[in-house]
Amino acid sequence: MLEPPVTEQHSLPLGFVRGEPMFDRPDDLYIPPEALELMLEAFSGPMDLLLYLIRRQKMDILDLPILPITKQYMEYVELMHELKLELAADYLVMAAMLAEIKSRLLLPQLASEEDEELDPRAELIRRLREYEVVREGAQQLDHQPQQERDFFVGSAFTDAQDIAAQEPPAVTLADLSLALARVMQLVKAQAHHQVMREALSTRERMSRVLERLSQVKRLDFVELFDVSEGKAGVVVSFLAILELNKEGLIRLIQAEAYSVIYVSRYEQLAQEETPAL
Amino acid sequence: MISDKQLKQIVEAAIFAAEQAVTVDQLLSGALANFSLNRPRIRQVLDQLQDDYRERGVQLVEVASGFRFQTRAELGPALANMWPERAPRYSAALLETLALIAWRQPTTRGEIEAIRGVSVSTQIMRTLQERGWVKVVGHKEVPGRPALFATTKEFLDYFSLQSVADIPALAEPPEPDTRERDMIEVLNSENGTN
Amino acid sequence: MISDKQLKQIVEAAIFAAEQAVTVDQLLSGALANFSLNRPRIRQVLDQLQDDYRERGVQLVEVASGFRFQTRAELGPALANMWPERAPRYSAALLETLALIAWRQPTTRGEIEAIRGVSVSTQIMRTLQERGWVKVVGHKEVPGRPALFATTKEFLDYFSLQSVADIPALAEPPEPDTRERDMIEVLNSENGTN
Repeated sequence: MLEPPVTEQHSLPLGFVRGEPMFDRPDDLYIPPEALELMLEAFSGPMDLLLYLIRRQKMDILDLPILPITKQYMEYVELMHELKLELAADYLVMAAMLAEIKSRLLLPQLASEEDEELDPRAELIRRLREYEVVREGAQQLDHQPQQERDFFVGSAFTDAQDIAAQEPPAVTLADLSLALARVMQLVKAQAHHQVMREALSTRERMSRVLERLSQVKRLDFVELFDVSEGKAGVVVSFLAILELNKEGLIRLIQAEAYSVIYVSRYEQLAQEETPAL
Repeated sequence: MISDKQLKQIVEAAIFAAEQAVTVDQLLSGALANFSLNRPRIRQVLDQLQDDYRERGVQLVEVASGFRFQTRAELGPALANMWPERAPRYSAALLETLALIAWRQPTTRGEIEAIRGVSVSTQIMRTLQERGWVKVVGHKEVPGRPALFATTKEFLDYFSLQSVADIPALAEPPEPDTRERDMIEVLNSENGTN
Repeated sequence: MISDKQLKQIVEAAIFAAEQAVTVDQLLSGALANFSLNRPRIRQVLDQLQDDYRERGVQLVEVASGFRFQTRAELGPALANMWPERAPRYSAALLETLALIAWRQPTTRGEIEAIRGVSVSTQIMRTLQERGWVKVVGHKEVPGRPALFATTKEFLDYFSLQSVADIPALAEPPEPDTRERDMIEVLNSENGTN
């Protein structure tokens, strides 16, 4: 049990005891309690300790030397027990397993000793091999470049999100409808504006007439009517023209009785009458 | 000693990795703490980096709080597509203004303000026009010649409407007494039609 | 049409500006949505960018969830001086648990404990999930219906991996007889790893 330590396995110190780096678990009979504590913390569990003991024997897991390993393992566990280390319970489960395997190996061998299935060590060997993969994987993972330890993700400031925020928001008809209901309530409360469904299409038609007049100087009155809209449409146009006239937004001109009635925007006419500056 | 190349790499990486703009002092006391370097040398490296990135998609800029990399200004619209669902909602004031214009068009800003009882912000009027929902169809011949606003065909198309009269809230007939009075008002409108 | 130079600038800026790694598809449907481009052309631009940055302080790297710029690994120690609080250290127990989940996923806490020979601390499982490295992808149909854990793309990204197979020890799948795959019902089939 005083084998030379296998230092290649752990190039980093396990820890520091009174400022001195510890590169391997001490194999001396005397282990300072604080060193042992540190040492046991360096094992991630009983499988790790077991694997370490096997490696220290320079043995293959497949030849699991159960007798010496069990002996050494028990010594560690007893030390842990004395130190009342918290992890002891998990280590005791392993100790019981090792003891069971040992006792089965000590029983007289039956004829089929070649059969691996009956080797009481088989299950433990399988678990050790699996654990070895995991431990190796964990070490390789630790050697991978890690974000915030070995590298940082680069980023650049951008105003693109603000531009994205300028994308026009969507509005539903329900939103608009609600807004309209609110303003209609307001108008009702004020009670001096007309609240009329029909007025709406009239007002809209007023806009269209004004819009057309913004492109041409004047229009023949009849051009403002579209017979294909039917009687209702003609009435709406007529009401719109009357309302525009009433509001002083357009002017209706008829040179003589029964001649063509022209419609023009009030302002355009005003401009015509005033000499250009 | 540190080579120019290494120094440039560290400065570049530190600025890219930082969440905020980085000052020369932060570089000197942070990433470059193990080298004895002076401020002019760092400035020089920053100048070189600015040159290196001049034609690239990101650029090294000095802002009030230090140096940072930022995306080229011209790329903003293309990059904005990376964040598609950012659009905020319109305010109630904007929607009410829109509804009022739809309803009372052609109308002036003054009339809208009179009904809503608050002033209508220029921003709202600009937004509605930029969106193509509202436009100026003329001017009212009163002092100041205020613009007359009306809704557009784009507005109707956006809401799949044939006419503003199709806006659901309008389908609700007003209370009879109001309706009657309004009817009279329309019919009485000046030259005594019908 | 878009010039090679413009295209490269947009791709470069988009990757730098994004908060996460960016895939070719995200580029095509986002920043490049207004151009008709195909995947090979984008790949080519990405290759060029990788070349451009080969000697720089940041590099264009492909990780599990896409492309991102990250600082050169050699600069880690210098950069760590800028943000000493950012660099966490992970215990052997945590790394072993993580390696085990990566290797045998989807797997239960019970299986992890059986292999490691120790009880897995709740703290470790919580840390792994809070970091977004491990998530529950379903439940095993055995009494108690224990949660099945799997690793995520974030895990791969954090360790600069494209797949678990990039870790040599974990590249070989576990022996089939130990897996009892047929008993496992993965509710969430896409865990995006491996």
